[in-house]
Amino acid sequence: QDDVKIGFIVKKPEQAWFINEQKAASQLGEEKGFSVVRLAGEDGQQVLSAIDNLHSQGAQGFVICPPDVRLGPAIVNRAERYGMKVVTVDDRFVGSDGEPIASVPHLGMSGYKIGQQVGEAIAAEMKARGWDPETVAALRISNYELPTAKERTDGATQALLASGFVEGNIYDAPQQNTDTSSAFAAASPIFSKHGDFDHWVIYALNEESVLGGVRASEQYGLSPDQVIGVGINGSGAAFAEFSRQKPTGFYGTMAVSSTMHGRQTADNLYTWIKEGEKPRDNTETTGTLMTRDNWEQVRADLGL
Amino acid sequence: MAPVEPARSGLPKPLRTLLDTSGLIAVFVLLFAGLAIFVPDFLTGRNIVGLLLSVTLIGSIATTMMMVLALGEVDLSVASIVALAGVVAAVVTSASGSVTIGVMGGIAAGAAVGAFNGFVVARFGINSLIATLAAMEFVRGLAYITSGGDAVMITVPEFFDLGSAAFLGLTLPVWTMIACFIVFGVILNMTSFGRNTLATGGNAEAASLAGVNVRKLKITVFALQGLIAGIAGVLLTSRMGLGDPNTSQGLELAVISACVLGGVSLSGGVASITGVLVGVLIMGCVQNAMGLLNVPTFYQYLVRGAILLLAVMFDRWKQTRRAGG
Amino acid sequence: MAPVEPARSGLPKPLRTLLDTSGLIAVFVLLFAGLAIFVPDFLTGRNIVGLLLSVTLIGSIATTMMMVLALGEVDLSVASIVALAGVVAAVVTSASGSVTIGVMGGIAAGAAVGAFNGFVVARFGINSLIATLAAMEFVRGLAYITSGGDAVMITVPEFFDLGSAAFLGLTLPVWTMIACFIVFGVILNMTSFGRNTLATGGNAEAASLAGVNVRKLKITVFALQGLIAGIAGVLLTSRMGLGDPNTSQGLELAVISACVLGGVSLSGGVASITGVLVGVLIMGCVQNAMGLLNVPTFYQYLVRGAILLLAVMFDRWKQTRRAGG
Amino acid sequence: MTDAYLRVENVTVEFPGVKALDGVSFSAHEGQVHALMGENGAGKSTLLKVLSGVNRLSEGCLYIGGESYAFSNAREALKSGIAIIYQELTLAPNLSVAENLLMGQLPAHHGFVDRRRLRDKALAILEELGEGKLHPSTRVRELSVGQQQMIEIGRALLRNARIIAFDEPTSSLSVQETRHLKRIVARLRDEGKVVLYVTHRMEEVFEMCDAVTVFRDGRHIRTHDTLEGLDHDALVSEMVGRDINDVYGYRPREQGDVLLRLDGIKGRGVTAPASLDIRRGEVLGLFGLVGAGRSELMRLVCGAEHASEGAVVFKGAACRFESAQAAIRAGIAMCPEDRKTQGIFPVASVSDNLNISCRRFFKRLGLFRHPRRETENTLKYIQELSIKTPGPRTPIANLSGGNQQKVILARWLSEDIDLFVMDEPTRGIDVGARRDIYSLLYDLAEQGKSVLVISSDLAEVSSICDRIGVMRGGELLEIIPREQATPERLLGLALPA
Ligand SMILES: Nc1ncnc2c1ncn2[C@@H]1O[C@H](COP(=O)(O)OP(=O)(O)OP(=O)(O)O)[C@@H](O)[C@H]1O
Ligand SMILES: Nc1ncnc2c1ncn2[C@@H]1O[C@H](COP(=O)(O)OP(=O)(O)OP(=O)(O)O)[C@@H](O)[C@H]1O
Ligand SMILES: O[C@@H]1[C@@H](O)[C@@H](O)CO[C@H]1O
Ligand SMILES: [Mg+2]
Ligand SMILES: [Mg+2]
Repeated sequence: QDDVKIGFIVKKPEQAWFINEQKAASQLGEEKGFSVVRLAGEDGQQVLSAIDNLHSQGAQGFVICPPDVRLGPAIVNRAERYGMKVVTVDDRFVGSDGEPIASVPHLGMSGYKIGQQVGEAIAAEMKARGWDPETVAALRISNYELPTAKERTDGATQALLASGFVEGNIYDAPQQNTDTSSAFAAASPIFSKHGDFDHWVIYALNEESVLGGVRASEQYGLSPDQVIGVGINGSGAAFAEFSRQKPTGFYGTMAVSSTMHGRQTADNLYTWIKEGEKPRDNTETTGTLMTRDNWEQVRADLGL
Repeated sequence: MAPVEPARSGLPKPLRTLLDTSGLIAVFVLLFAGLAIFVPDFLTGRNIVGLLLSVTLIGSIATTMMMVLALGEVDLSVASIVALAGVVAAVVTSASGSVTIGVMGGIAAGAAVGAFNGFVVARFGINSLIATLAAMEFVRGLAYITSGGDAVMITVPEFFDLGSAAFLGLTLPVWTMIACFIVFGVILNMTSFGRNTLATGGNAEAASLAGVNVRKLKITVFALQGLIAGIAGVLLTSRMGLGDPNTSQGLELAVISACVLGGVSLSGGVASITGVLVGVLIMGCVQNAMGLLNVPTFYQYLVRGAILLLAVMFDRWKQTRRAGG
Repeated sequence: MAPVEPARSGLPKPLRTLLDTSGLIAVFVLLFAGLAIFVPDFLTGRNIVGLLLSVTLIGSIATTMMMVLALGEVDLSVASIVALAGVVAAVVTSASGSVTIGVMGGIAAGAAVGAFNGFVVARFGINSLIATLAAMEFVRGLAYITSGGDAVMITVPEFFDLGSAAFLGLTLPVWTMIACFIVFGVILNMTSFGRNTLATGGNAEAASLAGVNVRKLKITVFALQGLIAGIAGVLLTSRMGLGDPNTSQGLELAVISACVLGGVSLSGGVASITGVLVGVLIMGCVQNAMGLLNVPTFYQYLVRGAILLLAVMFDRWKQTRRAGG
Repeated sequence: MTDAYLRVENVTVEFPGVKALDGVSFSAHEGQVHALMGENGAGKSTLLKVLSGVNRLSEGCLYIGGESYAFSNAREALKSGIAIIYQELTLAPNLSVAENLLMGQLPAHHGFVDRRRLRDKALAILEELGEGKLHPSTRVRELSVGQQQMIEIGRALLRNARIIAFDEPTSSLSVQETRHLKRIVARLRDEGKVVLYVTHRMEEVFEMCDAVTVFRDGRHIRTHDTLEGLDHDALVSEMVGRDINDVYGYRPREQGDVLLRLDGIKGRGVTAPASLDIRRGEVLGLFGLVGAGRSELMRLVCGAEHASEGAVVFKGAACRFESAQAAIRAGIAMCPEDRKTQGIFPVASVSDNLNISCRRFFKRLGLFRHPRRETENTLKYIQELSIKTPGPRTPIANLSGGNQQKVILARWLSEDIDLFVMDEPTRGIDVGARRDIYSLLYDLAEQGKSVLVISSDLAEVSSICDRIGVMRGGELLEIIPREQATPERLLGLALPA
């Protein structure tokens, strides 16, 4: 049988990031002549159903960004039962020993590392603006229910501390959701509590959340030059912000090419099915700092 | 059965209403005093302003949800309407270059969804929970389709002024919420429309026989709910600077619980605007204080759940005690 | 007032029930036939097995939700119970090394939450929507705290066998769901417990005046709901290989809409197990077919919303037509 | 006479603002049918609810068979052998007749309902109730109000209680059903039960009861241990505290031109084309047994239902009302028969219940309602109809049944209406208030309005109406002028041929 059919399962099918990934994979499929079934797997139950569904359609394998990395063993198990090949994207499976499952090829950015990049970008900009670390507070919009979110903010925190940031000046704003308004709600009390700081840096798991923090800072009368917010992803939320007439506290974002992730993983899986050539264990991608000055260029480069 | 309150019949109306909902008001006053004393920075001007701002979305929508619940119905689609209205406003503003047209478009989208809900419920007699659950899915889908899934950027800078225009230190969203409370408080208590809404919620058949145009009433109430959710969505978009189709998931439950906390009956016929206000404020204060106190998220769930339960239980206890004594 | 159905009164009971719910059954039969013909791979053994598996969670919990709704109450905390039971089972199994103890622990946690809900509702007369909304938050918080926020992996391999143990080609979760349908179908229709539940939902005052122990009944029904949600949670955990405190968000609405789609009245006193089964299957088939057809996510929202609305409208239309003729 | 099996001693029940019972003592014997009488709100239902554990005593004691009791819920009372038929229906509408009859005591084996025994028991009791035609598996919501009331009675009988109490059982029963009930009551007496019987119908007291206790304002006024030598008027004046010679007090009056004409209309429940005229100043009665289609005919007139055939001519113009609202605006109001499901808004206040329709006349700025005038209007009717309520803001659900009915009446009396359609307007209303209501109807007619009264009370229709239409089985048979409307003739027409 010559027809190759693969699945592309993502944990948040409504997010621009994943839409891009799936779209890129489909496009590649059209170019190379295989079909891509796009499915949602927002929790374990849905992922397993999606795999069953793929099996019913006779797919030979799938790319997945799992809703929880610890679902790895169950997913691998299911795939093996059906004789399907698995490749992960963005979030890497973890085994029962807490270590990554090496047998499943992965492509993605490490949450921790991209977080570090965020921290480094912030630190560099602080230096450029000549801020004294003693006078700078950090708003860390956290979401500890989401493991990836934790990794990212942890990475950023670590990088900031390494650059000499004062640990006591970091304040947590736990958000309930990953959208702008929940970040706004979480950030507000922090600003009202620590009104004595003149300089703020803001980071979170994604752009939307950082934007919520920036909006809250504006609410408390902080001006754009008093705030450095750096997000992650490179999606519409960031473009919206950069295309505003005047600069805001949203300084930049770590853009990652979702298009590349989608294409590359789909291609890897296709080659594996078609030619039996197993992809590399782990391909790590990194982010590019996108700011108001270069965003259009970076966007074009990354194909977003 | 509810108790008679003879001694009170002589009191002026506002005071009586106050006493009727007093169980909850007492909860709120105690809570507020407690927070003011024990939570540093709670009782500062800017925190109170921030607190108010943080409840604008829930607060504005709760006023019309109160009407819907008074009618004996429910509307689960409000969060989706917020998202759709915001996205539509952003898209239309960017396309037409006119903030007015964009804002109108967003609000109209909200009102249209509301009217449609009302039509389905009133004309076909479909249970509103299921009708608006369907709408919740459908409208969220529309929001994603309109925006292409991604947050929509707004290119016209005047759009942002809407959300930040301030008067007497309060921004437009806060004023909108205040206006909603006044307008729907007046509608509920001072107009026959409001009383007919309560009557219909109390006994729809009797209301219809008593000459109430139940169908028109239902459509109007749902349309108002859509309208206000639409306005709230547009203001949210302008405050956040982007039209996000993903926004406000779960808002409907928060709004409904604020109403129920405020003594609005889910079986219809009973509602009070003071109650809803207090319900909204209790929820807002608790959330705000947890932020100030740096309560870990996991425990925030516990606190929210416990407060909700305790507040309703306390209210209940006051009621039965009053009935007994 | 609803119509008299004199012609039917003579028919045997099961046939009458079938006719009563026939609007929906017709919808389902048409839908299924349509899908079988037009959707490739739909009517294959492996797809049907997959479809069944995909509805086990909703299906199992819908059977007890039916009881809760029949009682005139509602339970929003089921999704949180699923999460808590799963996490507890995972933690206890890992700690004790014994699958039996772990499983028991998880199920007991579920039943305990259910009983607590019932107690609050029955003893204090708190509206169940608000009581279980509080429980939904609280229990989710407990799940996070138990697990430390992270999903808990299970180290004892026998635990996985639970979820994948198969008999006649169907796995334990599927059998559990089938058992739930049978058991609660029997309970609802054949036992005085079930009939008293319907009587209480139909007219709680009447039931209590007639000597039904309404309080005990409510506590039992909620406890059963917790028990089944607990079992479902444990099975889910065993299938997934981890106890995830984040799991199944929004499940409560899916379960309730399956029930309502199946003709269960939200105001209590009306329920049918066949209806619920059909409701669950309609939702499952639609979702499954959309996957097979590769319908883009955004449009899935539209389809889900539209199907829900159309199914209820069709059912409604059949009913009024019957009443008119 | 033996010792009293049931003794109530010094019982007080308080609701906030109301002493529903105030130090009441009385006793009832086995083998006795004991009538409890009194005005609306006198405390009769409250007393029964004390016996059934629904209302708690604030003072006093119950003695049953010599032992003292204080029930805290219905189950305890049922266990002690007390069964009550409540004034308001207490049924689960979607369950079957059999399940409603045996609610709370379904025959079961290890928890499983024994369907056969359930059906057999139901069939037996239905036979006894004279409802042998009813199928045990029919859903209760499909029954007429009268049949539902019989189900309530059957449920109480199935309890095999020693003490059995009826709270206005006949107010919604047809003539035949009432006959059956009387037979059942007589049998209970013969079996040596204690029967308590609340009613507003004097003739029932004299026909069925052995003793009567009169209450007024929550107080025990007098117990007559025998009815021998007791005079009708004396009993009435004990109840209402004044003398009422002729309850009906008919007042003849001039009549004007035709206000409403029905021209061969047909529709749901009205099987044969019905035609009638009603003139200004006229009080027209519609008599028939329950289920005769009187309410249905009126629903066609008032726009609550649509006619399939024929025409309604109102004020000289053919009209077809799309809704009750349209009818009201045109000048026709209907006061529905089933207070609980069609009349009241239970959680709303007396004032809101009363002013729901007429408040449009009190608007300010064309938009806002006028609370003061609404309250004034409410107070006016509280006084005119002597509605017993702590105040205009009391939830109507807290009022006694009869007083709720008066509020609904007041709703329409305060409207600007030409034709009043009143479906069983005096159901559950005490003699004194009935007299007031009749006199109000005459007042309305004297003002040139028309009143259409649907009633199952033979004495009432034949005494207060100018003409009486008789319906049977969905057909309007004949319209008889007052002078010729003897009770025999009316009943003869109404009963199935
Ligand atoms: N649950 C309650 N809460 C407050 N007041 C009540 C309640 N139930 C009854 N009452 C009051 O107690 C008084 C006695 O009422 P009850 O129902 O016993 O009268 P009744 O004699 O049965 O009248 P009717 O002939 O109209 O049925 C009335 O004034 C009524 O308003
Ligand atoms: N919802 C309904 N559907 C079908 N038939 C009905 C319905 N309601 C009533 N009927 C039938 O219509 C006829 C007339 O009913 P109804 O009991 O209202 O008559 P009525 O003369 O007004 O009696 P009353 O006013 O004394 O109760 C009866 O045969 C009854 O069974
Ligand atoms: O959820 C994030 C998503 O927002 C994108 O950043 C890719 O990685 C996923 O883990
Ligand atoms: Mg009474
Ligand atoms: Mg009738």
